[in-house]
Amino acid sequence: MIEAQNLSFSYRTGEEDAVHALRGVGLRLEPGEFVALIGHNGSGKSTLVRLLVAVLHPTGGELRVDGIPVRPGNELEVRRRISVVFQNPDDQLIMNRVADDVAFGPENLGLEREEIAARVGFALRALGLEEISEHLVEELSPGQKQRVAIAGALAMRPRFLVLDEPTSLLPAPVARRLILTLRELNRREGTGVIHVTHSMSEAALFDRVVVLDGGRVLMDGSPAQVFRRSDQLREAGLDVPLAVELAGRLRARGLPLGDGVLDAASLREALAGLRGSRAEACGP
Amino acid sequence: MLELQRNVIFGQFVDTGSVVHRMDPRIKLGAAFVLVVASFLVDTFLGFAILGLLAAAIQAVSRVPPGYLLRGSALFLGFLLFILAFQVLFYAGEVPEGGYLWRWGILSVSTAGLESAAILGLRVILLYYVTTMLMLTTSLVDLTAGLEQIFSPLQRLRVPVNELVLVFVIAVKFVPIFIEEIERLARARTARGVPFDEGGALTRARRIGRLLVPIFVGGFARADVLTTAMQVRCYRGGRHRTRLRQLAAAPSDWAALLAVVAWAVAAWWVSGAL
Amino acid sequence: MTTGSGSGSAFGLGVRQIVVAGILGGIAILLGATRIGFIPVPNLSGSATIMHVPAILGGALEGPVVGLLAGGIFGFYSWLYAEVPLFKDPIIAVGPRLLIGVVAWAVFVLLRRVNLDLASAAAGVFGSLTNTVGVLGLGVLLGYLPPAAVVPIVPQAVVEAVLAAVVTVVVVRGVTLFRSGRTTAPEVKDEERRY
Amino acid sequence: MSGEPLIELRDLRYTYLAGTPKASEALRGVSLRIGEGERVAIVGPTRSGKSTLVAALVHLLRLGRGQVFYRGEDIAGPGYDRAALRREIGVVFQQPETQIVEDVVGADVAFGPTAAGLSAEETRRRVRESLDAVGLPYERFRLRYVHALSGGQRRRVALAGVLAMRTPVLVLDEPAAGLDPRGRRELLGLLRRLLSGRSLTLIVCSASLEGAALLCDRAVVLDAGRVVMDGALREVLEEADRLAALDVTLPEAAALARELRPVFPGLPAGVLDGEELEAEILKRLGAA
Repeated sequence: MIEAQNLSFSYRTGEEDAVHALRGVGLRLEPGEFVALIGHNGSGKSTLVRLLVAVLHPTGGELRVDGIPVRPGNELEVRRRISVVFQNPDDQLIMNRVADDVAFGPENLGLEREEIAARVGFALRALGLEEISEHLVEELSPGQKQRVAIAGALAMRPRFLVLDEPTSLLPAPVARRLILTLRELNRREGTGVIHVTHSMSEAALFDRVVVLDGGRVLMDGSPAQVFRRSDQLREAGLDVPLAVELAGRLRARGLPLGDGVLDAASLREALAGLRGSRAEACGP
Repeated sequence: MLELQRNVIFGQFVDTGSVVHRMDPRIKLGAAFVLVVASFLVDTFLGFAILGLLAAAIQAVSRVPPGYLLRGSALFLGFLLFILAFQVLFYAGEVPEGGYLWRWGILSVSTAGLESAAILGLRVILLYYVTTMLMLTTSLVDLTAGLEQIFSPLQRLRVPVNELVLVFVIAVKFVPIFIEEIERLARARTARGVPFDEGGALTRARRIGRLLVPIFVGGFARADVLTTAMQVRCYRGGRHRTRLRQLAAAPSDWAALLAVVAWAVAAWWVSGAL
Repeated sequence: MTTGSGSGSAFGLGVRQIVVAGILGGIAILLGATRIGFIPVPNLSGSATIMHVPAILGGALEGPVVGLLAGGIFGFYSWLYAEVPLFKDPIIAVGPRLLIGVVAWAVFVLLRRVNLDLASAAAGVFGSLTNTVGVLGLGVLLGYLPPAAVVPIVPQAVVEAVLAAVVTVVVVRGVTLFRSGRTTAPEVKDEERRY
Repeated sequence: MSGEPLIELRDLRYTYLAGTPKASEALRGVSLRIGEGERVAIVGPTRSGKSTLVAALVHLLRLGRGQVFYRGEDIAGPGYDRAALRREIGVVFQQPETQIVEDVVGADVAFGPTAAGLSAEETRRRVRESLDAVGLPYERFRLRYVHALSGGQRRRVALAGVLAMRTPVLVLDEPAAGLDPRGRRELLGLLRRLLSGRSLTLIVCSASLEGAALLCDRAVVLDAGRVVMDGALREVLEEADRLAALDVTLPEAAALARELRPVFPGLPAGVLDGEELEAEILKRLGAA
């Protein structure tokens, strides 16, 4: 479990040009949650990620991971529980061969060889990388490299997997497949996922959406709850998925579409229902 | 044009799947070490002839086409001839009576000079052959794994073996990334009218310097991310690490190493005894 | 930006030192492998190298340990792939290269307070000379070169030192500017200013 | 297209690292004619040959086979003035950092005009005009250090540097990749405004049709070094399934239309925004 209470962080604390990246964030994430963290550049989401893995330490308030406070001295205990994947795999993959890189984290924990092998096997399978486990990282596509990075984080067997904009450099279809893989992993293994993104259509695929703006939590709820406040989202520099926007417009035209529209699939269902009922109404 | 990778000979490992390729990298490194030492100790033609036979045997077993080996060595051979010419002309050792074939001031050509230059040439060719064959038959990944495991006992003496190998691993990892980056840089700048490969030496040095600034600045930024990435993956130095990949030397590998040692000792012994 | 274990001082071997040395070593390999580190000059060998510049920069900007390691990578690479017979001897290939960054660090630290460009240029020159003097010295000592062979290589050494100085100054300026956090350049007073 | 095209590519072939074990065919016979004033999107997945095509266009590589003609002249021909060509075709590359050659914003924008031999006065005028045009007000930004800018701002500096050359042809390689929604919206809005008043010939290369759809009216789709589709933007969008199979990111409206087709067979995917899609859906619901 992750608990943040009145969590604050500033760069260059106490100096004149201090930057207040987080200003009192309250957040509670239960084990196994599947969460999207969104916000435009500068909203504080990358700072939050760095706090979560104890690369930075709070300058105010409190952050606990499974009850362990994030502060100097506790880094290792925190990082055993939360693994992070950064935006550009080129800057975080270390070893030159896929399996070796996935093994890098477990090796640092000083685990037995059999245990490392089991974890690496598990992570490679979960991300569909078994076939290329002996390939060189440099020969892979950007999407594959990102999967290797995620497998490396997963092999740590963390409670939470934090993904810091892993999809921003990938084409939308590739990004979507990656998120579906994560969803599957979350369902099967119960690994909590915190996915940082600025794509709303990606956020729609998650159970819970946390919107950061100006270092504060602007919204926190299900995608449906969040997307309903489209004007506020736009103010925060974010987009509403077109499916949601379109449902709103159709609703404004008097079509009874309901609140459940989050993405293309749910819009399609709603419209199919509508069409069916109309066909009945006009039927023989 | 601007295909910088074209020139890259780094890590060009030709996988013929031969016995030599499949050999444990530690054994290959050990054998290479033995041959490097032998090249220093042996100083007769007969000794080098014996080592040459061994090289020929390795060549045959490895199935690396000799043409491939020779193709990259033109420049090396040119430099070698240059150095050997100097060795002969400036030979400063003892020259027996009547040993001079030609003499002019401090320059001379003597049989003793020719002989010593030839031995030096053979020695350097052997060294060249050993490293080149090592690189042609061993992937960089295997090479680094081998290096780490050979030296891992030193870790107990507080020599940071794992760390040193990791420096090399990171260097190797970034080479293709940087090549791609610098190709892009060179292209974009050429399109703006700043080709890096024109002009006099100083202009070029300045332009290459400016071309390298983003590589260095970007490199330091990448270093920050990678440092963080390693820390969040719980890296705390080599002492705490266990390893997944284990190298296994087959009995035949050991036999091969033993054969190389025996052969090298024989070459040395023949050299010394005669 | 990073905190916690392993940041280390300039003399320690922390995670950051490992990574930076690796990256600088990678740049040295890049310069050699793509041959852009060989600048054509009209002399015997036809080109002067700047492959040792990353080691110089490692020493100047990150301390002696990073300089030493980056030089070590350069040396190891040049032993494996060298086309110059001298470097096929691992002692010559690696030994002097370890010192390039250390010398550059000492010179740079000594002169930094006087003037940054001067310090960079001097680090470039002395780092470069460490390389050539070390390599040629060992070459003579170990019997690969007769002492007289050093003479035609002197102009090469001078050219390489000058080029290393030029590249070091340009890169140190760029990196220092980047790290300074300054956002705005001073106004240009020149009448001919184009912006 | 009438008369002679402005740019003509004839059977372009290029193998990257030809003759080495890493050889890969980047272009396998691309022919294309682009008329003056056309706005063409060249889309395709990663490694489909887009970047190679851009490089070929301004002669940054030597083609294995095929020719590039600009205003009827072969740009690889002997004596062809390639420096002049690069003053005609301005390229904004994918990562703007790669093409910024000076530390200071103003100096970088002035670089091209200075190199082209323009007077200090004219150069200054162009720097002012281009910086203002890309939404980086001249007075505030001319002395800023490039490294201290955000990614989006740097992209604008790169664009200003090209605009200052007043090239009749503008090539944008992945103009919006990596920007957040706000940055992307701003940049695309800016490009639309820039284009509205001019008779520029525009070529946009991207793995995504999302931004390109706002700027272009013709789309050329590349796959594995070949042209697999070429036509009016809307017609190409109609083949949404084929595009999706190539991992090309569709404009959001087109992607949504594609998903809604099971409910409304024949729903056009060639829609560019939500309003059009809404109208189409209403039309169909009305009919039902």
